[in-house]
Amino acid sequence: MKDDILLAVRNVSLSFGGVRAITDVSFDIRKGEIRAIIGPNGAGKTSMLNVINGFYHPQEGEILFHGRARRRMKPYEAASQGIARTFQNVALFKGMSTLDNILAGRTLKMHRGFFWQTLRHGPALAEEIEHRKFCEEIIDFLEIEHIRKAPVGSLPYGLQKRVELGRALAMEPTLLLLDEPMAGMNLEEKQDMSRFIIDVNQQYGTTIALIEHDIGVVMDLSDRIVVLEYGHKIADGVPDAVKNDQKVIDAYLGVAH
Amino acid sequence: MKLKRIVLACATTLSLVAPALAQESVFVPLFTYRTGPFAGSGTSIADGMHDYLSMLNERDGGIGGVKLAIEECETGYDTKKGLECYEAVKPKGPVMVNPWSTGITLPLIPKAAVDKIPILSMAYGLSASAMGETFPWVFNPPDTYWDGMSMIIKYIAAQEGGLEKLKGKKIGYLYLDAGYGKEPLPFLDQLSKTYGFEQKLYPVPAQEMQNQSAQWLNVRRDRPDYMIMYGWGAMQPTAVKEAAKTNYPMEKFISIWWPTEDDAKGAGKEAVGFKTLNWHAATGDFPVIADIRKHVVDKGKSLAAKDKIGTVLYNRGVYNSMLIAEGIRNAQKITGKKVVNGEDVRRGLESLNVDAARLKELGMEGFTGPIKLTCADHNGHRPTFVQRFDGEKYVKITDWIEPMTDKVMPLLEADAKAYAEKNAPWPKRTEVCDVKS
Amino acid sequence: MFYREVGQFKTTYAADQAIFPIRQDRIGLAIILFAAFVLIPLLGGEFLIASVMIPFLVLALAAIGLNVLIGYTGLISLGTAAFMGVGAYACYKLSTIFPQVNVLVWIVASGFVSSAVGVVFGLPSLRIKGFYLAIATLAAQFFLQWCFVRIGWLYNHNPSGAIEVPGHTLFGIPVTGPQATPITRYYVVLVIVVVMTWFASNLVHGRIGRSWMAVRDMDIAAQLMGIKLLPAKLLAFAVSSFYAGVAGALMVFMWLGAAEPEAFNINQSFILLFMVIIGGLGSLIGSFLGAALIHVLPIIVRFLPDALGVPVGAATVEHLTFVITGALILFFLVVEPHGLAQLWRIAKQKLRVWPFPY
Amino acid sequence: MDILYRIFIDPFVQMGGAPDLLVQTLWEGLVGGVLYALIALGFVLIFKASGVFNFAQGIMMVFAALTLVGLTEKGVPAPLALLLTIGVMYLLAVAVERFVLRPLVNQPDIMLFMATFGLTYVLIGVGELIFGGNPKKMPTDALFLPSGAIDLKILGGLVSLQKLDIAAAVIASVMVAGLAIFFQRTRIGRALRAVADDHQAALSVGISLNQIWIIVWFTAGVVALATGIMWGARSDVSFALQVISLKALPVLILGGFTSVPGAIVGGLIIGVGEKLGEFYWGPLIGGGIESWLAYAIALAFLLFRPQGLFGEKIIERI
Repeated sequence: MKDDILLAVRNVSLSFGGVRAITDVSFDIRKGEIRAIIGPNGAGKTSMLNVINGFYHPQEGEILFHGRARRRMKPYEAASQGIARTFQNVALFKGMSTLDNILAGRTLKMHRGFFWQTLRHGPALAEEIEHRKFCEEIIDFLEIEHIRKAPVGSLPYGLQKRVELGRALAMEPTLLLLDEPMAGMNLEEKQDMSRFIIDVNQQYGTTIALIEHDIGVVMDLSDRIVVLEYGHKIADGVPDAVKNDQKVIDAYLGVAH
Repeated sequence: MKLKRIVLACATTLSLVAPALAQESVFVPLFTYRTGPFAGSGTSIADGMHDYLSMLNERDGGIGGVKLAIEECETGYDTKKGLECYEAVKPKGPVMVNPWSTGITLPLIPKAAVDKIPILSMAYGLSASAMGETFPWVFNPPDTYWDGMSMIIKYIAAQEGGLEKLKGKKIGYLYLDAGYGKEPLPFLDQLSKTYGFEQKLYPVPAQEMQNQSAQWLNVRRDRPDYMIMYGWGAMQPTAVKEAAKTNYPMEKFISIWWPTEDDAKGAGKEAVGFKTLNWHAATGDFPVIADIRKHVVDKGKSLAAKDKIGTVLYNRGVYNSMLIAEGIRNAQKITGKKVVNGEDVRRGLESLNVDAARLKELGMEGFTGPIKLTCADHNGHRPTFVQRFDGEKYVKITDWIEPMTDKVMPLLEADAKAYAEKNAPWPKRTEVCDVKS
Repeated sequence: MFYREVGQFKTTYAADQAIFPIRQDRIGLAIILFAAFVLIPLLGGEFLIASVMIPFLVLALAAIGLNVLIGYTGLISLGTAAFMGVGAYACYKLSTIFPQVNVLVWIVASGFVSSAVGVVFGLPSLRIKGFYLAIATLAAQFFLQWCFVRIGWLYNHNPSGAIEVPGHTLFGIPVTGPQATPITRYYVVLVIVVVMTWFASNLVHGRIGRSWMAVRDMDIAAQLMGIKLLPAKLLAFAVSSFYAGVAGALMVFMWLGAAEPEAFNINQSFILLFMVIIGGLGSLIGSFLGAALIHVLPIIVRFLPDALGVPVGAATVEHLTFVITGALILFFLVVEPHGLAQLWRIAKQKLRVWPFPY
Repeated sequence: MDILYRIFIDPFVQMGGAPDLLVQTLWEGLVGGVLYALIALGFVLIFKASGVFNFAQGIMMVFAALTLVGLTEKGVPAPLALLLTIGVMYLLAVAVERFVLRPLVNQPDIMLFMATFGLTYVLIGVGELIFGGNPKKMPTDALFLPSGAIDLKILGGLVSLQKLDIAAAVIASVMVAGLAIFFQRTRIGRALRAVADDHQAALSVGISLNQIWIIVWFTAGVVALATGIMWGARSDVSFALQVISLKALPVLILGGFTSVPGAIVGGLIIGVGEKLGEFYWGPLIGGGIESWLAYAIALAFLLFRPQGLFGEKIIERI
C-alpha cells in the first residue's frame, strides 16, 4: 500500500502573520485517483494547494512527494517534478494566444538553448514543431481548435478555464491540482469539464486533486474526499462516508458547534 | 511599413525641393538653439548673428554685391539635431557652419575636410583645432579655453601684485562637469605647479546645474582666495546666487566669457562685483549696432527683444557674424569670384585680417580688438579684458590682458598631435596657404 | 483583393509555425527588404540616408531592445540610453586597444559588454517590479552617465571629454570616419539591424519569448510552468542591453562620429520609451513604426510649414514637436493602447476582407 | 589602509573638526529634502486617490512656476498672477481628468504611468510655446518672500540660514498640516480617503470619482506651484529643473507610494543623505556624485525593504 501513495501531507500548519490558515492537517493522495478537497469558504483549501506546489512554505509539518520529504520547494521545482495546477481565478497569459499558452506549458520539455533559439532553424525548429504536435493533440482533446490563434484575454470564461486546463496538461503532470475548475460555469459546461477531468484521469492516468464547491460534481467525480473547515481537517474518506459524516453536515449547514 | 514608406517619400521630396535657392547668393546657415535647456543664452546669440547678416543684406545688398541667403536651423543644443541640421544644409552648399555647441562641433571636425565646409566655432569646440596645420578647415578665434584660463590667472595675479605672489594662494575652479569644463583642468594643474598656488576643483554635473549647494559648501570649507567659473546655461545664475548665499566675496569670483547680464541679475544687489572675461563691448553704443537697429530691428525683421540688443551675448552673435562676413569678403578678394564656396571661404578665413582701420570701417571701433589669422594659427589668441557687473550691466574694468601664449601653444601642439594620432589616418594638410605667418 | 489567405492551406505544422504564415506577408517583407537594400540607396538623397535612415535604423534597434524588456517581459526601464552608452564606450575602448581587429567585430562584441552591465542592473528585478523597477533603472541611467564623464580611461583621456571615431575600413572600403560614405554606413547598419531583428523575431516566437511573455502576463503561473523568474528576467535584461549596446555603438560609429556623455542622457531614454509605446508594446514591427514616427516627426514638422510656404520660427517648430509627441502618446494610449502595430494589424484585417467586409 | 582611513575615519574627523559646516550641510540637505518631499507629496496624493503614478509631477512644478513667472513678466501683478496660476492648475486638473484619466479608467497601471509621460511632453511643449524657453527669475519680492540670511555664530563658526529656505520649510509644514486637516476633517477629504481604500466603497457612498480626481490633481497642482516657487526662487525657473524633480522618485521608494509621512521623511533622508555624501565622501571619487547618489540609496533600500519605510509588507495572494 505504501508504494501506492503519490503525495502525503504530514501535520502541516501554515499561518500568515499570526493568522492560522491551516492547522495540523494530514492526508495523502494515491496514484491515479481523483482526490477532492472540499470545505466552506475560508477553510484553507486554496492555501493547501499553494503549500503543495510550493508557493507557501508551511511553518510545521512536511510534504512527501514520491515518498521524498521536502520542506522548502520553489514552485518551478514542483513543476519540474510533475505538479501542474489551475487557478480559481483563471491565471492565463492574457496577452498570448491559446496555442502559445499551451505551448508555454511545454517549457520544461523544451531543451534547445539560446543559440538555436535565435536561429530558429534545425534543432530548435524541429523541437518547436514536435511540441506543436503534442499541443495540437491537447487542443483536439479539449475541443478548442477554433480558438487556437485567438488571444485568450478575449475568450469567454468557460473557454479560458478549458485553455488553462490544456496548459496544465501540456506539462504532462503526474499530479494535477485543479482549483475550482467549474466555478461560474453553467450545467452544460460543467458536464464538459467533468468529462475532461475523467478522461484525463483515465486516458493519461494522471492523478488529480481538485477543489470544488459543487458537492454533486465532487461526489460523482472523486474517489476520495478530504474536508477542511477553518484550517482543520474534519473528515477524510470515500464520498459516501463523507456525505454522512455529522461534522461535515454541520459545517456545510452552518450549525454551531 | 506602408506608413514608413509614405513618410520617407515625404522626406525625400522635401530634401529635393529645399535646395531650390537663387544662384546669385552665398548660403550661410546659422545653427541656433532658441529651445532646450540653454535657450536663455542661445536666443541672444542667434539674434545677434542673424541681425548683423540681415543688416548687411539690407544696407549693402549683401557682401560684394551678393546677397546672403541666411537660414536658421534649430539644434536645441542637441548633438543629434545639430548633425541633422548639418546634413540638411549640406546639399545647399553652405560656405561655412557655426555649430554653436561643442558637442556638435566634435563630430563635424573630421567631416569638414571631406565635405569642404569650413567650421567656425568661435571660442568653443576643440581647443586644439586652433592648429591650422592639423585642422585646416576648423577655426576657433579669438581664444581657446586655455587662453581664457591663462588670462584669468593673470588677472588674479595682477590683483595680488604679480605672478610670483600667487604662491600659497588657493584658487577654486567651479566647472560644468562635461568636456568643456574639464578641458582646462590639465592646464590649470600645470599653472598651479608653475606658480605655486593651490587649485580646488568643484565639478557641477550637468543635471545638477540648479542644485549646487554641495559645491558651495565645499567652497565655504576651503575658502579659496579666488573662484573661477566655467559654467553654462542655468548653471551660471545658480552659481552667482549660491556665491551670494555663501557670502563669497563677489569681487573675487571670475568667470570665463559666457555669463549674461541676466545670469548675474538674478542674485540682485549681491551680484555686484561679479566678473567675467570678454573681448568685445557689452553695450549698444556703436555705429554697427545703430545700423542694425535702423535696417533690421526698426523694420521688424529681427526676432530680438529690444532690451537684449547690445547685451553680452547679442554682441557676441554680432562679432561671430562679423567674422563670417569678413571671411566671405576676404574669399571674394582672394578668388575674385562673387559667389564663393566653402573652399574659398576657408581661404578667406585663413587670411582674415581685421585691423583697427577695418574695424572702424565696420562701425566697430572700440567694440573689439583687431584679429589676424594665419595658416598655422586659426585662433589668434587675442587679448581679453575683465568686465565687472555693476548691478545692471557689465563694465570694462581692465585693459587688454594678453594670454600666456607661450604656455598654451605647447599644449595645443601636443593635443593636435594626439588628436591626429588617435584619429589615424588623419589627412595631411594639402590645402593652399595664402598667408604664411 | 490581393491580400487573401484563401487557398493557402497549411499542410504541416512547420508551415504554420513560420513567423509569417501568410504568403502576402512574406511578399510584403521581401518588398520592404528590396526597398531598403536597393531602392533607398539608389534613389534616396544623402540627407535621407544619413539623417533619416541611419538614425531611424539605429533607434529602431534600440527600441527593439527596450521592447524585449518592456513589451515582452513587462519590466519598465528608464535607462536604455545608458546601456547604449555602455555599448558605445565599450566599442570605443575595444577598437582603440585592438585597432587591428575589424571594427564591426567590436560593434557586435560591445553588445556583450552592455549585456553584462545590463544583467548587473537587472538583478534587483527579482525583488522589485513595476514602478519600483523603473526607478531602479534610473539609478543605472545616472550612475553610468556619471561614469562616462568621470572615468577618463573610458574616453582615453581626450581633452574634449568625448569619444571620437577614427576611420576604419572593411575590405579596403572605409566604414567609419569622415571618409565613409553614408551609403556604406547605411549598408552596415542595415545588415546588422536586419540580422538582429531576425534573431529577435526568432527569440520572441520561440520558447524563450513565450517564457518572457508568461512572466509579463502572470508571473505566478509562469513559475508553475517551470519558468524560473530570475533567469528569465535576467535573460531579458541581457538581450535588451545587448541590442541597446549594439545600437549605441552603431550610433556613435555609424551615425554621429563623435559623442559626449550627454548623447546618452535621460531624454534619450525617454524618447526610446515613447517609440516603444507609440509603436506598440510587444511588437517588433511596432518598434520600427514607433522609431520612424518619433524620429521623422520633428523633421516633418520642421519642413512641412516651409514647404507649405508658412514661415514658422525654428523654436516654435521645436515646441510643437514636443506637444505633438506628447499628444500622440496620449492618443495612442487612449485610442489604441497596442500602438501603431495594432493599427497595422487592423489595416491588414480590413485588407483581408476588402472589398466585401461582410 | 589610507583609503580605508579616508572612507571611514576622515569624513567624521572633518565633521568633528568643523561642526558649523556639518550643521550647515545638514541644513542644506534638509532644505533640499523639503523640496523633494513636496514633489513626492504631489505624487503620493495622486497615487493614493487614483492609483496613477504621475510621472508628470515634476513638470507640473515647472509648468506652474513658469506660468506664474511668465504672467508677471507680461505685467500681471504678482498676487493676481498667483491666483491666475492656481486657476490654470485647476483647468489642468480638469483637462487631465477629461482627456487622460476618464478614457483610461480601468486600464492597467502601466498605461496610466506612460500616459503621464505624454502629459509631460505636452506640458513642456505648451509651456515653452507660450512663455519661451529662457530661464526666468522668480519675482520673490512681489510674492512677499523674504531674502537675505540669518547668520548664527555658533559652534565656533558660522551657520547661515537663508530666510528663503526657512520660508520654504515653514510653507511646506503649513501645507502638510493643511492637507492633513483637509483629509481628516472635511467631507471631501474623508471621501478622498475612502477612494484610496476602495473605489467601490467610495462610489457606494455617492461620491463621483471624476470630481475626486479633479480635486486630487488640483491639490497636487497647488503643491507643485508652491514647490515651483520655492525652487524657482533658489535658482531660476527653467525646464532644466525637471531632471532635478526626478529625485522625488527615490524619495517615493523610501517613503512608500501611499504614505504622506513617508514622503516627508523620505525626502529629508534623501536630501540630507546626498548632501552629506557629496560633501564628505564625494571628493574621494571625484565629486559630482549627487546626480546618482539618491538613486543608489533608494536602490539599496529596495533590496532590504521593498515596501518602503511606512509601507505595509505585501503578501502575495494567489
